[in-house]
Order: sequence, then C-alpha cells, then structure tokens
Amino acid sequence: MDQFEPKIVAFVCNWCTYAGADLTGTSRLKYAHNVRIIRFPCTGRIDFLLLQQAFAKGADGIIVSGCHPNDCHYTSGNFHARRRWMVFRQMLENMGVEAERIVFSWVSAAEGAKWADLVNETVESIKKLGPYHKYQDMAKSLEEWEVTHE
Amino acid sequence: MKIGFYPGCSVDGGSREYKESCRALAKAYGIELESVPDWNCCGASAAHNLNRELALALPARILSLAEKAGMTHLLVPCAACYNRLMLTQHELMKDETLRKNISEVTGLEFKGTCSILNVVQWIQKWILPELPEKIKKPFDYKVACYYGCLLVRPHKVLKFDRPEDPQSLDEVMKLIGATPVDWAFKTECCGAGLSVSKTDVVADLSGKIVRDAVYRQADALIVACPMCHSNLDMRRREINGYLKQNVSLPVIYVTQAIGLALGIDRKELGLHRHFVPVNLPEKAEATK
Amino acid sequence: MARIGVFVCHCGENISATVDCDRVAENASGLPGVVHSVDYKYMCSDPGQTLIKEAIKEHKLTGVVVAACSPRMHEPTFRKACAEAGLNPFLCEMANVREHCSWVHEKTESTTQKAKDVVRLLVEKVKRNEALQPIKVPVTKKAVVIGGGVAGIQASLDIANGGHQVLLVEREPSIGGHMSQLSETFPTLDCSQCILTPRMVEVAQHPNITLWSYSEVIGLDGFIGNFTVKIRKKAKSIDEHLCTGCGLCTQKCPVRKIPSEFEQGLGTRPAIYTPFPQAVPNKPVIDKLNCTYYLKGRCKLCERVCPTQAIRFDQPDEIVEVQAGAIVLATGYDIKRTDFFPEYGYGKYKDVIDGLQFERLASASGPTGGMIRRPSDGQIPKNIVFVACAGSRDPAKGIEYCSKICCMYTAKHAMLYKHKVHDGTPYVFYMDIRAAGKDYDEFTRRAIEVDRTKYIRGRVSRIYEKEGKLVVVGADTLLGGQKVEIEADMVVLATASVANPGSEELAQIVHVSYDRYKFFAEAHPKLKPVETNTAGIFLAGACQAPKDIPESVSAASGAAAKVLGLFANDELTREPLVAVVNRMAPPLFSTCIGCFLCQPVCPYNAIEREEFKTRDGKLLKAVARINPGLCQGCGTCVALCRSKSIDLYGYSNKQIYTEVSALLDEALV
Amino acid sequence: MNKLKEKAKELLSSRAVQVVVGYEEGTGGKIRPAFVSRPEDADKLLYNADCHHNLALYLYKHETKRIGKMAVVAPPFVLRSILILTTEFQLEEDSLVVLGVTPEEELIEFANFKEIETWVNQHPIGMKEKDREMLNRLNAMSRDERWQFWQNEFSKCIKCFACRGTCPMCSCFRCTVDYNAPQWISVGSHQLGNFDWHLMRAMHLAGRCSVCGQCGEACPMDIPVHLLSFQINEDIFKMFGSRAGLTLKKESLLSTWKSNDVENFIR
Repeated sequence: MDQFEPKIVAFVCNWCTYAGADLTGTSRLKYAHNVRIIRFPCTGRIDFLLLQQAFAKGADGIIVSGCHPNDCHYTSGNFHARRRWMVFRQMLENMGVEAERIVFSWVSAAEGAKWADLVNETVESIKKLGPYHKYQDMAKSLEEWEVTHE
Repeated sequence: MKIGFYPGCSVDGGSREYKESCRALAKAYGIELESVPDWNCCGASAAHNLNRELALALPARILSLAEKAGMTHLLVPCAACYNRLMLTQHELMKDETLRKNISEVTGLEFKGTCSILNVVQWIQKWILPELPEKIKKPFDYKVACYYGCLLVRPHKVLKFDRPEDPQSLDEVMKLIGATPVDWAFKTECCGAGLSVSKTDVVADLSGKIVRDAVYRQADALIVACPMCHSNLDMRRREINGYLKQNVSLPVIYVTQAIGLALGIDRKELGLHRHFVPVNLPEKAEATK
Repeated sequence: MARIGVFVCHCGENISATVDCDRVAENASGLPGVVHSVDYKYMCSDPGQTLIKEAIKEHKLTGVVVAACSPRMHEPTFRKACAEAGLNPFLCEMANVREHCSWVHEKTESTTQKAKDVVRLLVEKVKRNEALQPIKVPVTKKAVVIGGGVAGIQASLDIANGGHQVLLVEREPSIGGHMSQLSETFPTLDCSQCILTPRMVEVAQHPNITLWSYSEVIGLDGFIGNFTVKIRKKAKSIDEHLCTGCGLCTQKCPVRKIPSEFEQGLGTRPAIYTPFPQAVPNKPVIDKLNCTYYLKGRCKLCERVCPTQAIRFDQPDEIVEVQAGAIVLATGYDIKRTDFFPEYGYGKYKDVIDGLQFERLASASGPTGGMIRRPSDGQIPKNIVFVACAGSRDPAKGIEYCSKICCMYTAKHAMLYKHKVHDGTPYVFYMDIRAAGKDYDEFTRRAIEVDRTKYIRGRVSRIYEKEGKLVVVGADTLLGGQKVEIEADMVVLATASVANPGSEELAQIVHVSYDRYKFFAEAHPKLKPVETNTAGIFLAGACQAPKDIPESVSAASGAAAKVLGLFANDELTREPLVAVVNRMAPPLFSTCIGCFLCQPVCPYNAIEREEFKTRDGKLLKAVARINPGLCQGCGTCVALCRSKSIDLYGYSNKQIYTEVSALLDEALV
Repeated sequence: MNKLKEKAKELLSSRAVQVVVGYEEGTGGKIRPAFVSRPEDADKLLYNADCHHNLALYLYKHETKRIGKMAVVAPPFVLRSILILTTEFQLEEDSLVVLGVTPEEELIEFANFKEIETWVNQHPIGMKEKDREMLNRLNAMSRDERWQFWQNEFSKCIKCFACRGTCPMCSCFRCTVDYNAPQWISVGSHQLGNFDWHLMRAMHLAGRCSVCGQCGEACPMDIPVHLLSFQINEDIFKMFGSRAGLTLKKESLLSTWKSNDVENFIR
C-alpha cells in the first residue's frame, strides 16, 4: 500500500500567516507539500462552518493560523477567533470529533521557519492518526442522498 | 494537623537548632511536622552544576515521596533545599517529556501536587494568624533581617516576596515586637558557595553584611537559611579578623526569634548551639 | 458564462525549476470556464502584462488568474494591467505558486500537482468574484494634533503653514512638553527654552492654529477624512478672555507648597498657577484638588485680587465635538521614576534622582537657579554618579529596549555638572555608549576627554546610604568584572523612557494599535513609520518609541507631510473590500433581525443601526448597516452572523465556500 | 396559583395588557401554551413543574406582537431568555409585563428588568437529575463512544426543525440552514446534513442558551439535542466563568473577548 498522504487545508489570515508562509518561500525553507492554503483577510473571518465543510469534503487535517494576540492587523479579529475556537473545539470534543486534527497556531509574518515546522509537524501528526475515515464515511451520506434525490 | 517536612542535610545536621526551633514552634501550635519518609539529598550546591538529570531527579524523588505519603504541603526550612525543590517542580511541570524521563529515573510518579513552602511562607500561613494573642514576651529588639539569595531568587520561579529589598521577614519581625532596620544588605551574597573552600572570601562578603548590621545598630541578625547562618555565625572568627574588631552580634533564625517571643525555652530552640553566643540585652519585661 | 484566462508565470526559473509550468497551464485549460491558458517566462514584465491585456480583449475574458508569486507582491501590478485592458481589477486573482509552492518544495510530481490545485482553486474563486468600484469619501480639511510637546508643535506649525486649520489639544495647562523642562540640549548645548519658546509663541499666534490647553480627547468616531473628535476642555476656573495673565493671583495664592510637576517635585507651586513663566497660554488654571476654596469652601483670595474679575469658580468642564480629516498623535513619553528601582533606593533616598530632575537642577530657571545642589540639604555634590540604562535593556525590569536618549543626555549631564562644579568628579556607569548621530560621538568623547568624566563600563547592583554618603556598588567589566564602590554625594539615574501614562486608553479611544510597551504602533516599521494602522491617524515623536528632539521633529514633519498629502485631495478613494448587510424589499428589509451581536465585534465601530419607519414615524424594523467608510474588511462580523446576512466583498461566502470545495473535490496530493 | 390568576385578570380587565401568555391544560392532561386575552379566561392559567415550554418564544413574534402589550408567565428559564433577548434587541422592557413564577410555584412581580437580573443571579437553575446523569454518562465515554452515541442519535433526525422552532434564541427568520448561496448545511436528512445541522445549531446557541431544555422536549424522535447545549454551557462556565441570561449587559460570549482568555491548544 502507498504511504498515506494526508490532505491538509490551511485557513490563514492575509497579514501574518500568509505573509509568514511567503517568508518561508523567500527563505527557501522546504516543507511537506500536503497543504493547500486559503487566504482570508483575518482569522476573525473564518467561519466554523468552513471547518465542518473541509472535513466533510475529505480533509484529514486542518490548520488555522493568524496573527499573534495583540498583533492583529484589525486589532481584535484574532481575539474573537480565539474565543470561537475555544468553544468550537470543545463542542467538537463533546460530539466525538477528533479535534486534534485541527491545528491552531499563531504564525507572524516574521515566522517563516515556524510555518514550515507547523506544516511538517501537522503532516506528521495526521499521518500518525491516519485518514479521517469516520468523518468521511459520514460525509458519503450526502452523495448518496443527492443521488436518491436527483 | 500534619504538615510534610523536608529537613535536608543541613537542618538535620550542622544546623539542627533550626530544625529544633521549627519543631518547637510547630509544637506550640499543635502542628505535627511529618518528615518525608526515606528522604534523600536535594542536590544543592553540587548536582545542578554537574548533571541536569541528577539535579532534577534528586528533588523529584523527594517530592514524589511526599506526594505518595499524601502530603499537600511540604515545609522546607533550608533555603537551598527550598530553591532546588521549587526549581525542579517548575521545570518538571512545564515539560511533560522531561517529567516522564525523570519519573523513570526515580521510579516514582511525579504529579506536582505538593505545595512547597519556605519557612516564611509556613509562618505566614500557620503561625501568624494566632500570633498576637500567643506572644508572651515581645521581641523588642532592633533586628537586621537577612534574606540571602536562595529564598527570593529566581523570582520568576519562586514568586516569593520582591527580589530587591524583600519585606516578608521584616513584617514577621514587626509582629513579634521587633524593629527591623532599613538596610541594603538583605540579599547580598554571604559567600556560601565558597564556605569551605575559600574562607577569606566568606570573611570579606559576610563581613560586609555584619559590618552594616552593626552600623545600623541592630541587636541581632535574623536569618531563614542554614547556609547564611553558618557563614555569619560559624565564620565569625574569620569575619572579625577581616573587620579587625570583635563583633558579638548574634545570628538568630526567624523561628528562634518567634520562639523567644512565645516564651519557649532557649534550649528547646537550640540557642545554646550557636558559635556567637545569643546574649540579647535584657529589656524591660513587657509580659502580655 | 464565465470566460476565465489563466496565466502561468515561470518567474525566470524561480517557478519552472520545480513546477512543470506548461503542464499547469495545460491542466488549467481543461477546467470548466477557462477559455484561455498560457505560460510565460516573466508575467510581470511589460511583454507579460501585454500578453494578459491582449488576451482579455481577444478572448473577452470575464476573469483572470495569474499563477505566479505571492499576491502580496504583484496583485496590484496585475490588477492594474487588467484595469488597463478594460477588465474590472477585482476580477483578477493570483495563485501563489512561487512562495507557497515552487520555493518550498523539491521538483516532484506532487509540486506540480499542488500548483495545479492552487490554480483550480482560484479559477473557482474568480468565477464568483464581483466587479467592484472603489469607495470615494470626502475629506474635512482640518487636523487635530494631540499633544503639545515639540513634536505636536512642529506638526501643528507645518500643517498650519501648509494652509490648513489645526486644533492642537494639550492635556497640561501649557504646551511645551518635556522639552520645555530641559536645561540645555545635546550635542550643541544650546538652551532648550531659548529654541523652543519662540515656536510655542508662534503656535499661539498662528492664524490657522487653535490651541486648547488643559484639554483631553475622550472620544473618536468616524474615519479617515471624516473624524468626529470629542474633547473635554477641563475647567480652568478662569475666564480666558478676561484674564490678562498679570500673575497677581498666583503671587497671592496662600497654598504654596504643592510639588510642581514642571519642576519634577523639586520646587513648589501655588494652587492657581501657570506651570512655568514662559507658559503658552500664559494664563493660570486652578488646581481643584489643592485649592482651599474647592476643598473647604472658603478663601477666594484670587478672586479678590484679580483686577479683571476673571476668576470663575463655578466653571464646568466643557465637552466639545470637532470635525477633522486627520489626527496626529504626539503624546510623547515619560520616564520611569526612581521608585521603580528598589535596588537603587526605592525613591527613599532624596539624593537619588532621575534625569528630568537633574535637568531642572541644571536649568537656569530651575529651583536652584542652575546651581547643582542636592535635594536633601542643598549641598553641592562633589562626587556624582550617573547610572545609564537604569531599567532600559533589562528584561528583568520588563523593559528590553534601549531608551535611546540616555547615553547622550547622561554625557550632557556630566558635562553640565563639570562646567558648574569644577572640582567635582562625575562618574558614569554604562553598558555601551550609543552615540550614533550627527556630532553625537564627538560629544560623548568630549565629556570623557575634555571634561574628564570617569566612565565605568559596568552595571550598578546596589545603592545604599551610609554615613551621609550614597554607596554605589557596581562592577567594572573592563577590569575583569572587578567590584567598584563609589561614595557619592548624589546619584542620577538615567531611568528608562516609557510610554506616557494614559497612552493605552488613548490608543483604545482612537483605535490605533500599540506595542507591548504601550508605545503606539506604526503601520510599517520601515516604510510607514508615521502612519498607524488606522487610516488618517498619524504618529509624531516619542509616542511611537523613545526619540530625541531632532528625531521627534523629523517624525512630526513627516506626519505633517502625510496630513498635507491627504488634504491635497477633496475626495479619497478606498478599496471596496468591505462587509455589507443584505437588503430586500419591505416588510423584511433584510434577513438581518437586528440582534446587533456584530456591533461589539467590529474593531472600527463601523456597524450602525438603520431604522425603517412608516411615514408617520412608527418603527417597522431596525437592522444593521455597515458604514463602508469605516469598515476595513476584516470579516469578523461575517463569520459571527447567524442568519448569514452579512457578506464581505472579495472574500464572500460563495467565494470561500467554493474554494474549500474545489480544493478537496479532486485528489489533493 | 390563585395569585397568578388574579394578577392576570387584573391586568386584562384594567387593559394594562392585551394578552397574557401562560400555560394551560391541553388535551390528554398535557400542558400547553395559552394566550389569554379575556379576563374571564384567566382562570384556566396554571403553573407547575410540568410547564416546560419556553414562552419567551412568543414575545417577539409578529403574530403575538400584533395583539398588543403582553404579559408573560415566566419560570426561571423564561426569565433568563428574556434577558438574553433584551440584550439582543428583540424585546423591549416597556412592551412586556413579566409575571415571574418560582419553582415553588409562587408569583413574583418585577418592577423592571434590572430586578429580573438581580433575581436570576440569586437563583441558579439546577439541572434535572435525568440530564445530569446523561451528561455524566457522556463525559465518562471515550471520544469514539461519544461519536457513536451522537451518530446513532442523529440518524433518527428527520430534520423537522422542531428544535429550532421551539427555541426562543433561534430568533432569526432566515436560519443558516435556509441559506443556499452557498448551501452551508445540507437540508436533507442524512448523516452529514444532520450532524452539520446539530453542530451548527449548538454553536449558534453557545453562550446564548438559557438551558430550558425545550429543544430536547420538542424533538419528536426523542434526540436529546439539549444536552449539546447543556454540556457546552458547563464548559463555557469553566472556561470563561460566565453563563448566559444573567446580565442585561450587551456582552454575548462570542461577540466579545478578553486579551487574557486562556486556551491551551494554540501553538
């Protein structure tokens, strides 16, 4: 069997983590290719529904990252996001979702190396956890339903 | 009530008057000081300079044993032991891997549930509340409170008192009727690290401390560390040589001073064991 | 139908070395909606841009994806190119296949696959992009400058000389700031008051400047070009129009022992006072906390002696709202006081003083008439120790930065001392001598070589009093760390420069960010040093970081130039990436139910209440409305809204949802 | 409960209110909401421990608001709901008379909402034994067991939206699930759609739930959906020290923040 290559989606803010990931590039630091980055203006913009959506669409892991506390380009979007994730993560735990598949981080525009480490560590940890079959199996119900309700 | 007690080598040996006075105080309050069973060396002064694992494993074993014995509070009168135990707890609590490794070395689980108290914290928590009504004879002397280095530093870890110009001993002394002097040598180095190997350095460093206490007209030096005590007391001959004068200023443990105020027998407090005789000037009897 | 063009850039070999660019382009051509897909060596070059422009016209493209470097690098370039070809610039997106792909992965199939995926993602997004028009807002051509120190004065004068109205707001009774307290200034040793007071007078007399002293900004609404500033004019208890500034009241006031703020506590002042003789405005205020009348209800001596009956005990504070187009923050700095240093005597030794106190001692107009006398007994100190870096560069004190001005002013202090006390010995304990600046190093050398100041490289561990002397214990690191003890008559601590008290509150009032030391944060440390992250609010002087006088003045002129640039336009244009609450026909008006939970979420107070009423004024529904002039487009409200009534242009729900779906629909790895 | 009836009668006959929203006995001895607009009908009002409907639901609906000024019979959970709805601008103090009823079935009158705020802070709501047991059971489960538990429960869901319809906090007239551009939550009743729906609903109630448990009561398939809200309510109390419906301050949990919020998972 081929080695499991996890699918990882990264939701990042434009001002810190996206720029930090740019710096990883300009510094020519290498990291695992499993991640696809989606740019948001701010972590505050990241709706928890997107995380549900990502898992449902087959992501094995999710990275959510933005500016460090007090560094938000919009002063407080990341503080709102932090609360949202505190509650959402707990909610996932309560419902039996493997919350550790969502990795939250603060990566600043200066932390190119941290971004590379974050991706690599996430890929490694998701590899250990394996594909998120449980969620993906549940998501298949949508396709089945769509077929029967054409 | 029972409180965990870790004597360590100094308090158990050379500075046994410190242990005796702790126990005497505890007795006066009906507190039982229960020694950690099968306790070992805390590794102070040697281990942490040589081997990090050893430096953490020694105190970790003590703490694990205390936890195992169900102790929630552990009184550690020796400032050096206190320092090592606190640092170890701090290091282990912030690093889970390290905690596991050290547990493997000691063969004992470490949870970090035991709260470590230095002698001043113990006094603040258990002795102060009923102190005013228990005082038989106010300790009406001018005292220079000497904290030394290990009791208050590193502040980030110990979070006890303020590292520059600490006040907790002074506050305790005020409560038993003493007048603490305002002086600048509270946390100056006494030279403990070189206590045995380079006594001339000790004479210089401790000498300056003693000299300033005399200059401030203190009747006694108050300490809370056996290292400080031995330097200021046992090395007095060298100090006097350095100062080129005979200083008879006694060095008293905080527990002894409180004990005297409570009217506890001098012998029970171990006051007869000092090198510099504890001859405090007789003050007008002010029995309560 | 969407007609999308995909343009894959090789970036020389920066991308093509690890990504198979022609296959990325080929793959893109098969994506639904893509009608044109090419790769090219340098897309950002002139021929590259021409390629895009021509394709837009030729293929009637409705959207463009440029797969190249980071959008943070070239998004403006390509959007401009699209606009020039007649395509709305917001219909152009960039796929980052360089920083996020070719540079961070080796040449493998997976790397090319990642590039393909990223292109697919943005093709799906751009199909849902909307043509957006820039937002235009009018500009009120009046500036409010907060803080009347040298920076505020300079900024006010520059803006006023540029022909625009300025309101200068100062918290204290007089403008002048810390500079007015200084004795002489480095590196020229010219008298501070001599160079500053003419500027203060100019402010007072300038036809374009309104000066409100003894006033504070307590609120700020609005946005760039359109601010409403709420200001509290504290009651001065005098009628400024009647008062002639004759000074009779200050002479007769029976309360005389109040420590003078201006003299740093080394001198006293009465309860009705002007801070110093050259104050601007030179009219007194009554200090209500110390005035006998306010405390006990009787006295009124000043009222009796005032020749113009200008005293007004019942004057209330006044709260005024002012319209302004730009704000300049020039609130300056403060220094740590000696009581921050327990090891140096906690402020319990009178003769351990701070740098500003020494300035007052050395000032000809100061409490000692310029004689260096120690505060405890008025003796002239023969041995004086200056401690540089008191608190600065000291993580244990929580101040890790260099306070920047202390090396220079300590050298100046030593020189001034030596010039006044010829037989005295000045010592300076220092960590490094930081004297970078025009004529600065020459100046410190003069202090050492000509004025024979004894510089000791090392830190002071403790200062204690013994037999009337202050024993300064330190180390000389150039002598191998040898212990040094100096018996001094007086010690001057060059205490750390810190943010002004109240700067955090002000930052919150005006919505600018600040760093962990509470200094206001510039928008970019190098390229936008006088801008803040809030458009239309600028920084001048030491409120941003410790600065000396020339730097403060430069920053102030820089801020003024920014304000003048802003005022050069009647309207300004903003990116339309803002949030919007949907609207629909009555009776619903919007799917918004007006719970207004989004209001506290918005960092810019951009969310307003819009009420729909019947003709006779009965409220039908209140819903949220986002002021596009204020919204900065963070989208936090969008994520919070339960009914999905808010959306964000440029990052709409549709766009982002599609991106997530598109990413994962196909094999990702 | 005569006091309640008398008070309702008085309010209606003096025309102080046009309708009293309360509880009455319905068919088969079950309790149902009652809308009493004539003084003589006030006698059918009752209150006891079986009154579980959260009447706050009716206080902001067009249909009831049209009738005129209202009085509402308000057990503790309704009182909390009233406070939450007030902070969310869905209720106005002067359009409502609140007839508080205690668990001891006594009538308490409130001069203003501030008094309600004081009262609810002094009278915490205890969880029902049955719910407490269920939460303990869920907490004792492994995570996979919890996943399985909820998967089983949600498999019963027929997406009738009774949980939404009965909850006063679901005050939006267009719910996220009704939004189709994009269709965040599939409307279909299948495992994913059901899971997404219940997760989303619980998130939207986080920090806003008055823990009445009515959503669970209303479920025709007996899914204990209320436990999701009950549990997060407890977690929120642990994390932030706050509960919903205890304040008139406009500080809903997720629309505010503190710079010292403490989490342990952000790297």
